[in-house]
Amino acid sequence: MAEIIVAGFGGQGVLVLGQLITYAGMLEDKAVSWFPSYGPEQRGGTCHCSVVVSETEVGSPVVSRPDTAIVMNLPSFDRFEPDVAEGGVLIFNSTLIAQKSKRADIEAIAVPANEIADEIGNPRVANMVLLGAFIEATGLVAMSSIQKSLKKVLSSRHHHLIPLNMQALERGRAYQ
Amino acid sequence: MAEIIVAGFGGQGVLVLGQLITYAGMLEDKAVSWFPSYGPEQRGGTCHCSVVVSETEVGSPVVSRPDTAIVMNLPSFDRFEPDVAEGGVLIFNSTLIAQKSKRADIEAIAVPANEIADEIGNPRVANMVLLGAFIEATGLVAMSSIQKSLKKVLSSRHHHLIPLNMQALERGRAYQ
Amino acid sequence: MPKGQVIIDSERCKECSLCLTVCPHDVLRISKTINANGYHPVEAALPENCTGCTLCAVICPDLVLTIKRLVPERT
Amino acid sequence: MPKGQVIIDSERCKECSLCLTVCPHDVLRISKTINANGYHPVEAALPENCTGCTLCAVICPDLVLTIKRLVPERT
Amino acid sequence: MTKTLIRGNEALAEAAIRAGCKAFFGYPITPQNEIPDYMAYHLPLRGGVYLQAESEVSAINMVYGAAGTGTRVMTSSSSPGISLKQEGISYLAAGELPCVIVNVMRCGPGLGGIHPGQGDYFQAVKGGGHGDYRLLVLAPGSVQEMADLTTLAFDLADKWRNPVLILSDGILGQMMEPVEFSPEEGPLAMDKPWATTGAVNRKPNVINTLDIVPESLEKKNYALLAKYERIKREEIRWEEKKISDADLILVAYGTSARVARSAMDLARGKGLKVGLFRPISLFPFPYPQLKRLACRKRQFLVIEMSGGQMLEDVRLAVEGRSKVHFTNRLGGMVPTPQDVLETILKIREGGGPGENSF
Amino acid sequence: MTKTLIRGNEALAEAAIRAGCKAFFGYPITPQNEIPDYMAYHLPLRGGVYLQAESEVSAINMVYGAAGTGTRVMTSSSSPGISLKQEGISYLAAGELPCVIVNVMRCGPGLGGIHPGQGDYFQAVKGGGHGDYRLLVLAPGSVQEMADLTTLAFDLADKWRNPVLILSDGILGQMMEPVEFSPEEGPLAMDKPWATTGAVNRKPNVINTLDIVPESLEKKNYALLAKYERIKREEIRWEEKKISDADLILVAYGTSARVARSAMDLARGKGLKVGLFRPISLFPFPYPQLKRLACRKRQFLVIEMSGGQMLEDVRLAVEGRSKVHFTNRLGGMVPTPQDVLETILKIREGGGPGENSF
Amino acid sequence: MRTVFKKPRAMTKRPMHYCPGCTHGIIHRLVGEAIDSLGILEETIGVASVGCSVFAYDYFNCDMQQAAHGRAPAVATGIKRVLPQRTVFTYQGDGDLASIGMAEIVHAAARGENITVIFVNNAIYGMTSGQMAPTSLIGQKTTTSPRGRSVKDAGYPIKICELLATLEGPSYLARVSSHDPRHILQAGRAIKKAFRMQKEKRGFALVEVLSTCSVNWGLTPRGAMEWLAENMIPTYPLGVYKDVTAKEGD
Amino acid sequence: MRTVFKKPRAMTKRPMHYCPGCTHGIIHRLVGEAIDSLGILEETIGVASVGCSVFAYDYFNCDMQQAAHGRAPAVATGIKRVLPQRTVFTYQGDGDLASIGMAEIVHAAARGENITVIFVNNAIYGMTSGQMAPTSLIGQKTTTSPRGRSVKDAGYPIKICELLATLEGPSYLARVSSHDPRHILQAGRAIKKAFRMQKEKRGFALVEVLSTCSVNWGLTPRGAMEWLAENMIPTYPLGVYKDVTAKEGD
Ligand SMILES: Cc1ncc(C[n+]2csc(CCOP(=O)(O)OP(=O)(O)O)c2C)c(N)n1
Ligand SMILES: Cc1ncc(C[n+]2csc(CCOP(=O)(O)OP(=O)(O)O)c2C)c(N)n1
Ligand code: SF4
Ligand code: SF4
Ligand code: SF4
Ligand code: SF4
Ligand code: SF4
Ligand code: SF4
Ligand SMILES: [Mg+2]
Ligand SMILES: [Mg+2]
Repeated sequence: MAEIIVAGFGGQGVLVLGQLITYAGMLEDKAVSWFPSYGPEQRGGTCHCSVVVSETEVGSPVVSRPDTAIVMNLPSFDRFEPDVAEGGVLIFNSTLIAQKSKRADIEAIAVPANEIADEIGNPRVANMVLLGAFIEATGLVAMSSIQKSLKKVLSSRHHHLIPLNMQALERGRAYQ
Repeated sequence: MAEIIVAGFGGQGVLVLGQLITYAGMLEDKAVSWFPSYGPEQRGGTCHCSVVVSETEVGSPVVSRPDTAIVMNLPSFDRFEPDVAEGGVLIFNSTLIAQKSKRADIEAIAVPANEIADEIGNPRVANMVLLGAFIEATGLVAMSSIQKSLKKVLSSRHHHLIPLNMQALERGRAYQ
Repeated sequence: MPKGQVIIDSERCKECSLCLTVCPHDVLRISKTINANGYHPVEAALPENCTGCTLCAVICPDLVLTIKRLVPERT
Repeated sequence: MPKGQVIIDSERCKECSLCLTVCPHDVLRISKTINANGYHPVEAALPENCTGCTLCAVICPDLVLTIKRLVPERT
Repeated sequence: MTKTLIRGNEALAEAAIRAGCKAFFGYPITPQNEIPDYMAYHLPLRGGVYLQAESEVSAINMVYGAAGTGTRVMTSSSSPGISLKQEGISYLAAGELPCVIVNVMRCGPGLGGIHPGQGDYFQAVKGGGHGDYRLLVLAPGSVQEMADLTTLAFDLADKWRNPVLILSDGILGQMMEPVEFSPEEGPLAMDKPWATTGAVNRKPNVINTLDIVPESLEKKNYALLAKYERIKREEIRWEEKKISDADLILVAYGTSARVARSAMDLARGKGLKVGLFRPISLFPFPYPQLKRLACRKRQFLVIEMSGGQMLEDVRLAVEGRSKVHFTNRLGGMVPTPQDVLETILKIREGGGPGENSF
Repeated sequence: MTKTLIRGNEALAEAAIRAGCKAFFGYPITPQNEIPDYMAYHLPLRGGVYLQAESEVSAINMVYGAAGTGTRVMTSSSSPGISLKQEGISYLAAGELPCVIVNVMRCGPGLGGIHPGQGDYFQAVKGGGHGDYRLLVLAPGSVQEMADLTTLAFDLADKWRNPVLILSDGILGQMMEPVEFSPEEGPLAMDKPWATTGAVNRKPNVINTLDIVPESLEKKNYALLAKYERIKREEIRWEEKKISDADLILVAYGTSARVARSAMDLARGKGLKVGLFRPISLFPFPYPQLKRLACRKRQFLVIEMSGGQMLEDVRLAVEGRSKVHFTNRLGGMVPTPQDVLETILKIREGGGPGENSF
Repeated sequence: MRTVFKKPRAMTKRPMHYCPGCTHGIIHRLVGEAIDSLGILEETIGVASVGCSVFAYDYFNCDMQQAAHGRAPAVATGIKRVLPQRTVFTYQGDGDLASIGMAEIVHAAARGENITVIFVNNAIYGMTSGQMAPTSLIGQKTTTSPRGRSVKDAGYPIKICELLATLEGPSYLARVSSHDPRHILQAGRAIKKAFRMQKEKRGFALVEVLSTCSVNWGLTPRGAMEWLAENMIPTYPLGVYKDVTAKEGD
Repeated sequence: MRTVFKKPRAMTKRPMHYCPGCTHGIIHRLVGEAIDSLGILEETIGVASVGCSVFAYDYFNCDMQQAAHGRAPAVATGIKRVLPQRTVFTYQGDGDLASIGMAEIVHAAARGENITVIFVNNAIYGMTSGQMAPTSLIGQKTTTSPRGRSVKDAGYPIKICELLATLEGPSYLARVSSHDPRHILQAGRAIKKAFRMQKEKRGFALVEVLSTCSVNWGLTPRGAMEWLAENMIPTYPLGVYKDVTAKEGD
């Protein structure tokens, strides 16, 4: 069972990132769940979601000790770094997080996601860069599943962006 | 313990009749209760009340097998005659009820209450005539207690009618 | 012969007297009889005066009155 | 010396840009810095132009701006 | 002291005024109309405020506003109207606002009828509104108690900063009995530092039931639950009659308890060892007191004008150690002592209606 | 069949449409907004009617009107909004009108918070409204069940002429899981001769909850109670996991049951004989099934996101034959499997939180 | 002789429970006559509200629903939305419509819900024995305004037609009276028109009928008719407050 | 230099949770300024309603109560009746006041309840993420009117000032806007007047402030200001709808 937290500012695409992993897990016939945190604010503040991908039925969909945390901004780094399970993975957006992990018992992977996204030419795909890094680090789902998921999760008017997204994913995988 | 039902058309003064017995019982340091039946109609139909006068605490204030029933109109006669307890008393207004009781196991007292009231000069004291008959038949409360109760139960703007009421009471007592 | 006729369903009458007030020809009055609900129902005191104008029925709240008329005219 | 002065509580600013639009003298602009809430707060680009007219503060929804003025005049 | 012959609803209203109730917000509904009518007449003459609200929903929220200022305030209604107040009651409990709510129960469900009932027990004691909250619930059994428990209700409300519900019924509301009233309270020396009365020489007060931070809302929730536990320890009230030698104990509250008492007398008259246990506080329910009585040799007979609601609490108390029987009347019908006696006799013959089936 | 990854609220809405729901009346409230949003978009395209009511009170009464015509109709809300519907719910039950009501529970009391909770159990199963009535109450435990139990709910509502409440929570409403939907029903062949559809070639029908003659209202009340007894016999639903050898049985519904399942797996991983009992129908509650499991050698641990509500029903079932423990989280906090495991371990050490005190 | 007046087909034979002289009975009959004259009995579904007229379901010969207090417009909306071809009407008192049911009536009107509302304004709560209504007159004594309704404590009478006339939804709003035959006949025409508006799918129509409650006003039936004419009409002027079919300058 | 603009004393220092550019913040400040200028902070009790502005209790420096959704006028009535010398105001959104709370606002107005109501009309349900409000415009797309609000399905926008102006209770009713500094200053004057009316015991006063919800309208803060001016004002004309202190012919 994999328990994942994805966190960042609203607008950074953390919910979609989580949904892509969930969808891919489903395509690979695993039991999956996705759960967004929700607050009263319509804008501002950070947001996150819990993803569980499991061989057996999913119990609680609320992840409190993630195996993997993908964090896209500093407040999320501060909040979720301590929660990552021993031996777990912390993937973070080093463009916005000028910090190192203080924990020795986890694997911390810094990915300059916004920089890479800017290089590709679209800052909005920083989340895809991190997803690429996640796949590379955990091997939880196959790239092909993610590719299929993109078609389902992105609304059809964004389908023309799929190649760009794939490019970002590949860059994230290749990074390190 | 005495359990009494007073019944008649709305406007015949059955609720007040019941209250007078209740009040008098209270003045004689008995445990008492009074309970009106209530329906959705504001006018029309019959109405009745339950009165309990007891040496000990009153249990249910709803009388279902009265020792005494005082009935002022025909529908009430029909409804309550069968309920009177064996050996009980049925006092009825024979002016409006041209019937005899079919029950041999109770004492049925016919009082031409409206006639007598008309004689006194006020048809509205027919209820008092029946109350007089009730006191005579049951001796449950003393005339003096009833007299005191009249002051409490009648609103002060009707106090000038107390002598008339007393007269009706006496006529009821004397009848038979 | 009267021009109109008022038919009274006495058991429905509640003795409210509204019909009396509006009858232009004093056809109706409260009777001495008593119905099952304890009311003195309305009766036609002067049936021959009735024009069938329906005013009494129009104001009666309890569907007591049915009206017939010789020459039907629109109200 | 400028007639007015705009004092900015950058941590409260939410980068909504409403103040910019209404400033008649282009005093304000969005800065490159980022505050704790992730917003680029407003800064005074041309403080010397400020007349202390308060329009920016009047429209700012977040009590970011305090205004001082040399010759107080009623708005 | 002199006794007054008075209707239950009026006794309750008079007692409220004497207890320092200074505001009443209500909406008409049978069979409790004598309460607002009495208040409308008397409250303005005795320094209080009466206002007929546009609905029960408004009335309970007016109570919220007035209670938030620390004023002793009351509302009353009957079953359907109490249902409409459920959101507001949950708010009052969450805001820990002292106030008195009266339910003169009629029969339901739906518009039901206007005759007496006891079908709102669950709503009253388990919480008809949302979330984890409890009301203190007092069940008068006489017109005297309509008065006395109202006095108590205002004191308990202030003591616990909690709404108190008086669960009465159409019989207790409509009937007359002799009552002795407590003397009228002088101006109350209330110390309610939390009340919103204008922030003069102090920090602003806030009456609020919202907390969107789960960690901190949870703390408040646990604090509320802890308060309810203290209430359970301190505020249980009940009455026992001829319990010691009884092998059958009747359990009933309100009007049903009066019927049960008469039935007990009838049964004792026949030499049967029957006792009566009457819960006066329905929350807190006298679980320990009933539990103590439960044993193999004793049986219980619960009497309600409902489908069997308090029955569950009796069963929770007894926990299978005694057999629990049940008898009831519904729809505005009131059980007669004879009815109950018959049930008692059946139970004595080893039969009886038995436990409520699962 | 293909699976769709979908939010619980949307799965429920889609399932309702497939089940022939032709009208939805609602009012916005978090965390159930995806239901009205979905309905607003899809229902008009699929032959149904969507209307945003001016309030929850109006919404439930619109449901009453539409249900009275025999149309499959639904409303949804969350805790405070459900409290406002209590009068209407009592009317629907009294009028025996089939309809589906959804409560995506948040935490309370009062305005509380917008995070998930289970504090409305009592309100749902004992009756938050007045009078003696019961709803059929179904508690989904997954997004798949959000869909499946909705399909079932419409069928049960029609079968029993009774409102059915789906008691969900903010997690089940907001989370996504893969779902397989039943195919869409064709036009329903409904036989509802009681419905008010216009009295064409038949006597007029009346939908009514009033009866002011106690004798006849009592008959109706007993008939309703008899229906509920039949429902208790026929409609109990539950799930058991690893019960046979268990000496500790976790009892939980909805989201708590998911947490409990994870905790059970953790405990089994440590060699502890822990099982899970998940009530799916909360009314009728699986009393007999739980009762059968109760014995000296077994203990129960109830897990809720409430102050201890279903706990009472478990204690009613067990009747003192087993020890019943309780653990909870409140205020929008969700218990973690680790939390529950710790409680399990304490119980195994002979400690544990013990029964809810009286 | 021809029968020129008899019980409408749309009404049952059942004697009504109203107090002697209560104008609810008259207004019921006017509704029945309107239904008869439009020939819509079989397609009509009525909604009875909570008040003295709650038993309306016993008196009309069409399908009926009995709604919770104040919620008749919501219930009617529920019916009408799923059966748009049916004729749906509510029959509501002033406590029901103007007090507890204010939100429901305003919103049904604002939505232009295609229903017909018969609003019986007797300036009091009849069924619950005479409490003040939002429409009680200034100075009127009721059980909950024992010293007369005062503006200071209870504010002003609410004029429903005037209030709803500000909304765009209603197609027809009229205030009529039931205190004498002439006004009753006029009321009948207004009620019929309000049903016709629905048939023509013009949206929300409401007729406010000034009505008596002799018992709770403490007057004889005749006295009540006079009191209505003398006291209610000045506060509640009769007339048409909205009519989308009226020609400009009508 | 003299400080000519700063946070009003009646407001706390707490940063507000509103979305960037949300005019709730501006309207809060105007209320704060009115309280400051009348010097009534210590005697004021505010009532926050359920909507984005529910946290108003954190932002005002006076005693505050948080009311159930739609019931702020009832809560305010409860307070005002027992503390008639205090100044009581409610702050309500359009969902709160014009939808679920319709009965409460109409009745508080009809009673002439001596309170001040700040009514923030942003033509949408902000807090619950953008559902249709009774004040949403015809054609406006919201999550519950995904194809645009249609008259057929959802009826007409409700104009609160116009509706309440038919009642005798209100002393002051005005509609103002918050979309540019000139209108904001005007809004401030109206709000101050509405408080002054209460001090002078003139009864119910309400100011409807047209407001934005850029997030749920799907616009930038600036775009929202423009949308308000261009679309809302034509439906909701600005102006004073009632003023008992205004001289004839004013
Ligand atoms: C929720 C609820 N509140 C109150 C009542 C009690 N009640 C019954 S009828 C009525 C008012 C009747 O007045 P009105 O609507 O004016 O009708 P009328 O009897 O005058 O014709 C009230 C308050 C109720 N049945 N339900
Ligand atoms: C009884 C109840 N119903 C619904 C809700 C959910 N709810 C919260 S805020 C809101 C409406 C907000 O809209 P509005 O009043 O216009 O305020 P805005 O957020 O737009 O300022 C709703 C429906 C609730 N909290 N309580
Ligand atoms: S029809 Fe006309 S004339 Fe005849 S009785 Fe009636 S009112 Fe009188
Ligand atoms: S109006 Fe009708 S009910 Fe009244 S007296 Fe005449 S006939 Fe009888
Ligand atoms: S005070 Fe006037 S001139 Fe100065 S920054 Fe603000 S808007 Fe511009
Ligand atoms: S208006 Fe205020 S919050 Fe918006 S950008 Fe300007 S200073 Fe910042
Ligand atoms: S109480 Fe009034 S409204 Fe009701 S039936 Fe009697 S007279 Fe008519
Ligand atoms: S959702 Fe709309 S109303 Fe609410 S804070 Fe954001 S912009 Fe303002
Ligand atoms: Mg009325
Ligand atoms: Mg809004």
